[in-house]
Amino acid sequence: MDILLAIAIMALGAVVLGAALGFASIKFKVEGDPLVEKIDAILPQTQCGQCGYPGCKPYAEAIAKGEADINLCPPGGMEGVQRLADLLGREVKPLEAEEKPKQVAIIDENTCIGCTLCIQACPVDAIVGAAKQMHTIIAQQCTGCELCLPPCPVECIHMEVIPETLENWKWKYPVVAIQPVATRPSAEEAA
Amino acid sequence: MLAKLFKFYGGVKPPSNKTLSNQQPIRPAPLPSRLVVPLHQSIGGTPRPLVQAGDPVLKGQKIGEADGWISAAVHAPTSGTVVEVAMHVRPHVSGLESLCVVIEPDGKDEWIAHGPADRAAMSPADICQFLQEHGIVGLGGAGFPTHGKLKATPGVPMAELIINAAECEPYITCDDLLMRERADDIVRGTAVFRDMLQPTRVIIGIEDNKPEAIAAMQKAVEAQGEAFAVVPVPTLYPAGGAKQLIRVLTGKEVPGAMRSTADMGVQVFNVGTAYAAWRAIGHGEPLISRIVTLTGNVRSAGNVEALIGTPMDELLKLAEPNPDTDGIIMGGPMMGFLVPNEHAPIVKTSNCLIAHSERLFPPKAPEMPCIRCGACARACPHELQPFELYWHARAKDFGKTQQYHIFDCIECGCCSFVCPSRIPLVQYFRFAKSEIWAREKEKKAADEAKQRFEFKQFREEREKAEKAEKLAKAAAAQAAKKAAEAAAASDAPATEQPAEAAADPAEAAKKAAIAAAMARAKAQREAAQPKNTDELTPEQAKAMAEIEARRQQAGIVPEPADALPATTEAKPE
Amino acid sequence: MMFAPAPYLLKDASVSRVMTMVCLALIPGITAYAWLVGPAILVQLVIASVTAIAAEAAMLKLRGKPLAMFLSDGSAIVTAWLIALTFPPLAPWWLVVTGTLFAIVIAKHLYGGLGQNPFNPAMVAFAACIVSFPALMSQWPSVGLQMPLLDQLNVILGLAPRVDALSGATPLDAMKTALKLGEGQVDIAHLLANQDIYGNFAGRGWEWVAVGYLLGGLWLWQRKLITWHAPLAFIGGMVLISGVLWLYQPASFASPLFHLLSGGTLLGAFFIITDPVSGCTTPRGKLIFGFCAGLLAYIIRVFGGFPDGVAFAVLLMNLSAPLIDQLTQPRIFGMKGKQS
Amino acid sequence: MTRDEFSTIAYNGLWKQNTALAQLLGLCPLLAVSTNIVNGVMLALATIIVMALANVAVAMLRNLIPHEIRIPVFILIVAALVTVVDLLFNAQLHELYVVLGIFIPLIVTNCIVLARVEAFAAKNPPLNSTVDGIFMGLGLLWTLAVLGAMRELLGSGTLFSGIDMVFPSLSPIQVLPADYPGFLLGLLPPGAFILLGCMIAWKNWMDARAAERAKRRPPTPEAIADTAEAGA
Amino acid sequence: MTSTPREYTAPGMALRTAAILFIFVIAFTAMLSAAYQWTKPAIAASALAEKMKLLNEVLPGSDYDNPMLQDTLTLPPTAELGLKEPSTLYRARKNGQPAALIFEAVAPDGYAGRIRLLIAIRADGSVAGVRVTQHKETPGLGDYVDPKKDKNKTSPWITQFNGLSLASTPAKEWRVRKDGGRIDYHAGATVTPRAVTRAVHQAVLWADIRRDQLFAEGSTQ
Amino acid sequence: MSHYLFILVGAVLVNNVVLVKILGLCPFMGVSKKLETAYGMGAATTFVLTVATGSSYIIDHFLLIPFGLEYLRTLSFIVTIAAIVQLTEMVIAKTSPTLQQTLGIYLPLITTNCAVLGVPLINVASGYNFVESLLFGAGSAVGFSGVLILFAAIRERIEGADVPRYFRGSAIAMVTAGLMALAFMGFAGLDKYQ
Ligand SMILES: Cc1cc2nc3c(=O)[nH]c(=O)nc-3n(C[C@H](O)[C@H](O)[C@H](O)COP(=O)(O)O)c2cc1C
Ligand SMILES: Cc1cc2nc3c(=O)[nH]c(=O)nc-3n(C[C@H](O)[C@H](O)[C@H](O)COP(=O)(O)O)c2cc1C
Ligand SMILES: Cc1cc2nc3c(=O)[nH]c(=O)nc-3n(C[C@H](O)[C@H](O)[C@H](O)COP(=O)(O)O)c2cc1C
Ligand SMILES: Cc1cc2nc3c(=O)[nH]c(=O)nc-3n(C[C@H](O)[C@H](O)[C@H](O)CO)c2cc1C
Ligand code: SF4
Ligand code: SF4
Ligand code: SF4
Ligand code: SF4
Ligand code: FES
Repeated sequence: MDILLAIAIMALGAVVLGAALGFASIKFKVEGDPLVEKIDAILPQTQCGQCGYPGCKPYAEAIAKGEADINLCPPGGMEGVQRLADLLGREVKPLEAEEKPKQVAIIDENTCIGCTLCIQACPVDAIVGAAKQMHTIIAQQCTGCELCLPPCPVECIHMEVIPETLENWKWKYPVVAIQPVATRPSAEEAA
Repeated sequence: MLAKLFKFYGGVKPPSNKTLSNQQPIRPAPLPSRLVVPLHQSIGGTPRPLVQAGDPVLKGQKIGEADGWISAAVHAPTSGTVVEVAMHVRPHVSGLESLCVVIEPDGKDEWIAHGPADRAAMSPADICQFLQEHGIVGLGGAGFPTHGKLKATPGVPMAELIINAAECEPYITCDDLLMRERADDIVRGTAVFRDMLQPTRVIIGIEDNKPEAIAAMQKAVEAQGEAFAVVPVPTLYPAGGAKQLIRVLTGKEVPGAMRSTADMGVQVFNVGTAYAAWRAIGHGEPLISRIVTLTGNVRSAGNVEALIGTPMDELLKLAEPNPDTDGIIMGGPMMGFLVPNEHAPIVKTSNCLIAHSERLFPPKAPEMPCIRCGACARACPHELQPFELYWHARAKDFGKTQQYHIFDCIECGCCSFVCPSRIPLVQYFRFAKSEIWAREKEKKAADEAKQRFEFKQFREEREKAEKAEKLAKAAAAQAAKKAAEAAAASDAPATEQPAEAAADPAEAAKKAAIAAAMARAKAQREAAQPKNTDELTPEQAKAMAEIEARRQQAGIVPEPADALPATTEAKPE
Repeated sequence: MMFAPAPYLLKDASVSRVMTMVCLALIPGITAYAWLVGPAILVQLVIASVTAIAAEAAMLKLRGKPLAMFLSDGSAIVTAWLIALTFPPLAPWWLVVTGTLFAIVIAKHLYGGLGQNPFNPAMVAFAACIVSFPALMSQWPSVGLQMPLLDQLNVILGLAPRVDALSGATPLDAMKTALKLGEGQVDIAHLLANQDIYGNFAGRGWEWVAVGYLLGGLWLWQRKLITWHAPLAFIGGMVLISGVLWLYQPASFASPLFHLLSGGTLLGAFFIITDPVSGCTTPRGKLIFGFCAGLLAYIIRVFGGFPDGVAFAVLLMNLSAPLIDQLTQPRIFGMKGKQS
Repeated sequence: MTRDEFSTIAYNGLWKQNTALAQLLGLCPLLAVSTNIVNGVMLALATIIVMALANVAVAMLRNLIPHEIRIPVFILIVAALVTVVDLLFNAQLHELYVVLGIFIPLIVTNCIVLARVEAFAAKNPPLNSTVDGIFMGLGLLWTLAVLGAMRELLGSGTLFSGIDMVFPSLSPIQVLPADYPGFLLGLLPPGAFILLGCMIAWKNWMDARAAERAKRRPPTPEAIADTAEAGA
Repeated sequence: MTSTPREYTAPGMALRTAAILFIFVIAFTAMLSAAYQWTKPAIAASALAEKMKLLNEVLPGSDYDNPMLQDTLTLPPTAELGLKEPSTLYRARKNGQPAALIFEAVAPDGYAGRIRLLIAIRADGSVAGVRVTQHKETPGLGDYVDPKKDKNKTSPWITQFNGLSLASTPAKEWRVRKDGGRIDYHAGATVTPRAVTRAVHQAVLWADIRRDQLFAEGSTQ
Repeated sequence: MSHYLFILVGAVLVNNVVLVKILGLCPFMGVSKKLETAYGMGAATTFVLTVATGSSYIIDHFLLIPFGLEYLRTLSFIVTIAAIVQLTEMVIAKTSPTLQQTLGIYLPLITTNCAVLGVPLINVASGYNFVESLLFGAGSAVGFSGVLILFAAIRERIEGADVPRYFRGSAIAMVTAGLMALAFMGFAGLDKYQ
C-alpha cells in the first residue's frame, strides 16, 4: 500500500515536471551559440589548420562543444590558451606545439613561375598575381600560416622571421628583476 | 603676477644638481666631422628624403620633406656633401637604426638663402605651413610638430597660453640658460604663438629655483611691453609636465584620455620651442641646432649650442668627461635613457647629455617584491596606483592594467624614485603599454585576416558554382554540336572522340572541332585558375608593378606585364 | 650592453629600513611589557625571531631565491615579534615555534613570500594556535606575578610545571567570565574596582603596554611609514560600538577606554591593521578596513568565543581587502568630480 | 573491453583525473568527513556503490532518455540509488550513519557522480562505465583515506579512530605519544582545506617529475605512436 | 542525444517527456520503496538499540526490568530543565517498583552554547548517571564533559555525579571546586563544567519534588 | 523578530555554508577564478537556493510528511530542484540574453552544488518553519555568494603572486580557502545567543 502511495505521489510530480520541461524545451528553444563567437574572437584568425580543424571558426565550434582542447592553436600561443582558459573557466594547459616567432612568407621573385597554386592555398588572400605572372605576398596581410609552402612546385616560397624595426619595437619585460618572477605559466614551465 | 597657484598631487624632490651646469654661458659647439641627421625626429610621419648620396647641400637646405600633416621638415645643419642616405642608429632605447642623411661638412657652414617671414601677408594657415617647412617641433621632450598645436579646438575658447620653462628634471639647464641669454627672442616667439592662438592670458611658468631666468624673462617681457605673466612655480618634480604645469598655473586638470590640452582651452609650449619659432619667423632659420646641457660626470659641465646630427660622444667630449664615465644618458636622470650606442646623433629633442658613472648614479640594488607600502601612489602626480599597475603588468594581465588606467601614466618616474623595493615600475608600465599596442595591432590584423578569409571562401564558392554552370553549358553545347556533326556526316561512321578518328574523311570538320575543343579547354583552365589581381589596393598594385618591372629587367618575363589588370594604373594616392 | 631604465636617481629607501623602523617602533611597548611580566617576553621574542629566520631561510632555499637579499629585509623579524607579542608570555616554546612556522611557511611563503601574502602572517599564526591550543593560548600570567628569569625560562621550556598562577586570564577574558558568572548581578564598575586585576584603568599594568604601542605607532605615523586612516578608523570603530553599548547598559558593557587599552587594540591599531601587504591600500579602503576591523574585533571579543577578537577581525578584513581595494579605487588625475 | 582501455580507465580514475586532486569535484564530502580514516573510507565506499550502479544504469538507459530531461532523469537515478545506500547504512551501520549525517544523501549532488554520468556513462558502454565508476570511486577512496589519516594524526595523534563503529572488536591506534597536545586545526575545516591544498601540490610535483623523466628518456615507439594518434 | 530527429510541437514534447519521466519515476520509486520496506525493520531496530544503549549508559540494565521505552511521559517545555521543547521522560522500574527517572536537561550557559544532557535519577534521589548528548564546547578544552572525548577513560569527569544526591551533598557543594564546591574541573576550562554542574543540580532539584507524581502518572504510549 | 535576524545573520557568517558547513565547495573552487563570473554564480545560486528551500518545504510538509514518505525526501527534493533549475534556465535563455550572460550559463552548474540539497535537508533537520527555512536558505545563499566573491577577488590578486610552482592554481586556492575558513572561525560562539 505504502509503495503504491509513494509511487502515485512521485508519479504525479514526474508528470507535472516532465510536461513542463518538455513544453519549455520547445517553447524556449534558442538557436546559435554566442560562445562560439567569443572563442572565435580570441583565435588569431590565421586559418592555418594546425589545430586540426579546417580553420579558426570550426575550431571555435569544437571548443564550444567541448570536443576540442583549448591548447591546440600554435599561432595563438600561450597567450591565447590563457585567454581561452579565462573565458571558459578551464585550467590553463601548455600548448601542444612550440611557439614560433612571427613570420611572413616571401616569394623568390626570380624563381616563381606564376602557377597560382599558392594563391589557392593562401587562406587569407595575401598573395597577389595571376596565371603565368610572378606572384607576390603582401607582408602586412600574411599571417605566417605556411600553407602556401607545400603547394609551390618550384619551392620559391620561404618563411622569414619578421625583423625588429622601430615600428614594431616593443619595450621588453624588465630584466633587472633578480628574482625569477611568477607570471602565468609559460609553455615550457608548465610542461 | 597671478594671485593664486594650485597644487598637484604627489610629486617628488630629487636633488636638482643644476648648479653644475648653469654657471657658464652657452658655448657654440664646434663643427663635427660628420653629421648624421635622422629623418624621423618628431612624432608622426617620417619625412621623405630629398637628397641622394653625393648631393651637395647648404646649411638650412631642406633634406627631408614632411610626410603628412603631423610631420615636420628636416634640414641640413651645415653645408657639405651628402655621403649617404642609409640606416643608422638612432638615439633610441632600442638601439635600432632608422633612415638618416649623413653629411660631411665642408667647413664653410654656408647658409642657403633665407629671410624672415612676411607675417603681415600670411594667414594663420600659412604661418603653420611656414613653421612646418622650417622643421619646428616641440623641444620640451615629446617633439610634437609645433604647427599642429597652433590651432584652438573649435568651440573651446583659448583661455591660457602657457610657456613651459619649469625645467623640472634634475641636471638639465638648457632652458635656464636660454632664458638668461636669449629672453628677448623667447618673448617674441611667445608673441607669435599668442597671435596665432589669441588666448586670454599668457603665462610663463618657471620653477622658483631659477631666479636669474625669472629676472631675465621679466625684463624681456617688460622691455617688449607684453602683458605676459612670468610666474615662479614651486620646485617640485614633475612641475614641468604639461598637465602638472597647467594644474599649477590654472587649476585645470586635463584628463588623461583627452587628446589635446587645447580641448580644455590651454596650450603649452616649451621655451626652446618659442625661441626656435622666432628664429624661423623672424629670421627664416630652420631648426638645425639646439641648446644641449652637457653635465654629469664631467669636468666642465655647461650648455652648448649644437647642430642636430652631432654624434653624442663627440659632443660630450666638449665637457671633458671623467675617465670613469661609462655611458651617456640622453635627457634627464628621471625620464631619460642610457643610449645604447654612444655614436648616435643628437636630435631635436635631445636637451641634455649626462655622463653616467657608477659614482654618480650608483647601480640599483636588486628589485625586491612590492610590499604595497603605497609610497608610489603618494608620489604619483596622476594619482594612479602604481603598485596595482605593476602587479598586473608583472603578471602580464594587461586588461587589468588598463582597468587601472595605465594609459594615464606619463612615465615621469616619481613612483620608481620613491619605491623602497627599487622596482623599475616605469619600465613595467612601458612594457605593458607597448604590449597592449602590439596586441591591438594584432587584433586588427586578425580581424582583417578573418574578413579576407571569409571573402575568399565566398569567392571560391561562387567560382565553383560558376565553373559547374559553365561545364554544364559546355557539355550541352558539345552534345548539340555532336548531334549536328553526326547529322552533317551521316555517311561517315559516328565516332565518339574526334581525336581518335584520325583517318576520318571529313578532315576539315574535325580539325575545326579539335580547335574548338582546345579553345574550350583553355577557356576552362583559365576560368578555373584563380586570379588574385582584382580589387587590389593601390599600394599592392604598385608593389606588383615594381616587381614585374624588376623581373622584366632581369629578363625572366619575356613580354611586358600587360596582363596586369587595369587597377594597376590606379594612381598611388 | 648596459641597460638600466630611468629613473637613475633613487630616493634613499629600502624595505629593510622600513622593517627596522617598525621594529624600533615596537620597542616602547616591549619595554613596558618586559617591565610588567618580566624577561619572559624577551625570551619569546628571541625564540620567535630565530624560528622565523630559520623558516624563512629554509623556504627561500627550497624555492631557489636569493637568501641574503631576502633574509636581510627584516620582514620575518616583524612577523616574529608580533607573534611573540600576541602570544601569552609564558606559552611553551613549541607553541611559539609552531605559530611562527605556520606564519612563515604557510601564510607567507606558499604565496610567494614577502609582499604577496593576502593574510597577515602573524595573525594567521595567532588564529591557528588559538583554535588548536585554546587552553595554552588563553593562559596569561596572573598580574603582579614576579618570577625570576630562570623560572620563567623553565616554564617556557617545559622544565617546570605550569602552576595555576601562570594560567590566569587576560583582563578581557576575566571580565567576560565574571560577567557570565554573575548573570547580571555583577556590574562593571564593581569589577573594575578590583585593582588587582584591572589596575588603574584597564587591566593592571597592561594599559601601560598599550600606551607604549601608542607611542611607537605615533612615531611611525610621524615618519610617514603608516597613514592615519586605518588606525584611526579602527579606534573609531571600536570606540563607536563600545561607546554605544556602554551608554546603553553601563552595568554590563565596559567603557570605550577599557576596550582601547586592553587586549590587542592598540598593538592592532598601529602595527597589525597597518600591515601594508595584507591590508587595503586605497585611502577609502583603509578607512573601511580599519572601521570594520574595529567593529568585528569588539563583537568577537565581547560576544564571541575567543578572548580577543583583533586577530580574527584582521583576518576577516584581510580576506575582504582585495575586493574593497577594487571597489574603492580613487579618482585619478583629471577625473575629479566626474563619474569615471 | 581491452586491457588498454581498462588500464587507461584505472589510471584516469586513480591518478590523472582523480576527482579530488585533479577535477576538484566532490569536495564537500571529501573535506567534511575526512576527520578520520574510517569516516572517509566508509563514505567513499558508499560513493563507489552509487557511482558504479549509477554508471551502469545510465549507460544502459542512455538511449532511452531524451535530451531535454536528461539531467532530471540522471539525478533521479542517482538519488534513488543514494537513498537506498542511505537506508542500508541506517539499518546496518547506524552509528556511522549518524556521524556521516547529511553527507550520505549529499552524494546525490556530489558533482563527481553526475559529472561522471554526464561525461562518461552517457557516452560509453555499460561495462566500461561500471569500471570507470569504480575507479573514480577508488580514486576518491584513497584520497579520503590519506587526507583522513593526515588530519587524524595531526589533530589527535591517532589512526583509525571510530573503527569500532564498523568493527566493534577493533580499536583505534594511538600513534603519537599520549601527551601529544593535538594540533586541532587539522581536524577543523581550515586544516582540511590546507592539507588538501598540499596534496594537490604534491600531485603537481609528482606529475612534473614524471613529465621530466619522460622527457629525458628517449620516447618509446608506443609513445610516438600515441602522440601520432593524438595528433590525428 | 535523441535518436529521433523528429520535430515535436510543444504540447507533443510535453507529453513525451512527461511520459518518459513518469516511467522512470515509477520504476525508481518502486525500487526505492521496496528497499525502504525491506530495511524498515532493521532501521527501527537499530534506532531502538541506539536509544537503549544511551539509556543504559546512564542507568545500568541490571537496575530495571520494565520495558522502559514504553513507560514514558511527554514533558512539556520545562524551564527548570532548560528545555524549550517537549521531551520524553522514561520511567525505569524494577519488580514493579519505581527504580529511576531518565530525562533530558539542557545547560544553557556552556562556553559555546547549549549543552544537552541525559540524566538518570534513582528513586532514592541520587544521580544514577549523566551523559552529554549534544554540545559545541571547544574540542580539546571544554569537551571533556563528554566521556567520549575525555582523556581520562577510567573515570571520566562526568561520572563524578554518580551517586550524588541532595541529601548527601549540600547545595553549596553542587559547584566546581574553584567556586567552593566538590566538583572537579580542568584548569583553564571552568565555564563548561560550571554549566553542566548547575544543570545537573537543577535537574535533581526538579525531580526531587515531583518524583512520586511522575512515577504515578498514567503511562503514555 | 530578532530570532529571525539571528537565523539570517547566523547563516551568513557563523554557519557559513562554504567555510563552516563545508557545502557547495565545487562551484566555490571552480567558479572563483574571475570576479565577474563569481558575481554571476553568486546571483544564480542565491536564486536557486531560495527557490529550493521554499519548494522543498512545501513538498515536505504537504506531500511527504502527511503520507509518511520521509524517505523520499532526497529523491523528491533534488528532482524538483533540478527541474526548476532547468526550466528557469530555458526561460532565461529565451527571454533575456543579458540575464543569460550574467546568470544563465551558471544555472546548469548549480544542480551539482550540494548546498542546494544540503540546505533544505538542514532545514528539515533543524525543524524550521516556512519563514525560517526561507531565511536560512537566503542567508546561506548570501553567505555562499559573499565568500565566493571575496574569494574571487583574492584569487585574482594571487594570480599575480610568485606562488611556488607546484602550488600554483588550485593548490594555493585551497590553502586560501583554508585561511578564509580560519578567519571565519572567529565567528564561532556568536550563535550561542540565538
Ligand atoms: C610561368 C609559366 C610560363 C609558361 N610559359 C610557356 C610558354 O611560353 N610556352 C608553352 O608552351 N608553355 C608554357 N608554360 C606551360 C608549361 O610549361 C606547361 O607546358 C604546362 O604547364 C602544361 O600544361 P598543363 O598543366 O595544363 O598540363 C608556362 C607555364 C608557366 C607556369
Ligand atoms: C614628467 C614630464 C616632465 C616634463 N618636464 C618638462 C619640462 O621641464 N620642461 C618642458 O618644457 N617640458 C617638459 N615636459 C614636456 C611637457 O609635458 C610638454 O610636452 C611640453 O612642455 C610641450 O611643449 P613643446 O611641445 O613645446 O615641447 C615634461 C613632460 C613630462 C611627462
Ligand atoms: C578559544 C577558547 C575556547 C574556550 N573554550 C572553552 C570551553 O569550551 N569550555 C570552558 O570551560 N572554557 C573554555 N575556554 C576558557 C574560558 O574562556 C575561560 O578562560 C576559562 O573557562 C576560565 O577558566 P579558569 O577560571 O579555570 O581560568 C576557552 C577559551 C578560549 C580562548
Ligand atoms: C607598518 C607595518 C606593519 C606590519 N604589520 C605586520 C603584521 O601585522 N604582521 C606581519 O606578519 N607582518 C607585518 N609587517 C611586516 C611585513 O609587511 C609582513 O611580514 C608581510 O606581510 C610579509 O609579506 C608589517 C610591516 C609594516 C611596514
Ligand atoms: S591553429 Fe589557430 S590559427 Fe590555425 S586555423 Fe586553427 S585556430 Fe586558426
Ligand atoms: S602567404 Fe602563405 S604564409 Fe602568408 S598567409 Fe598566405 S598562405 Fe599563409
Ligand atoms: S610614472 Fe606613471 S605611475 Fe609612476 S608616478 Fe609617474 S605617472 Fe604615476
Ligand atoms: S613604492 Fe614600491 S614597494 Fe611601495 S607600493 Fe609602490 S611599488 Fe610597492
Ligand atoms: S561536492 Fe559539494 S559542491 Fe561538489
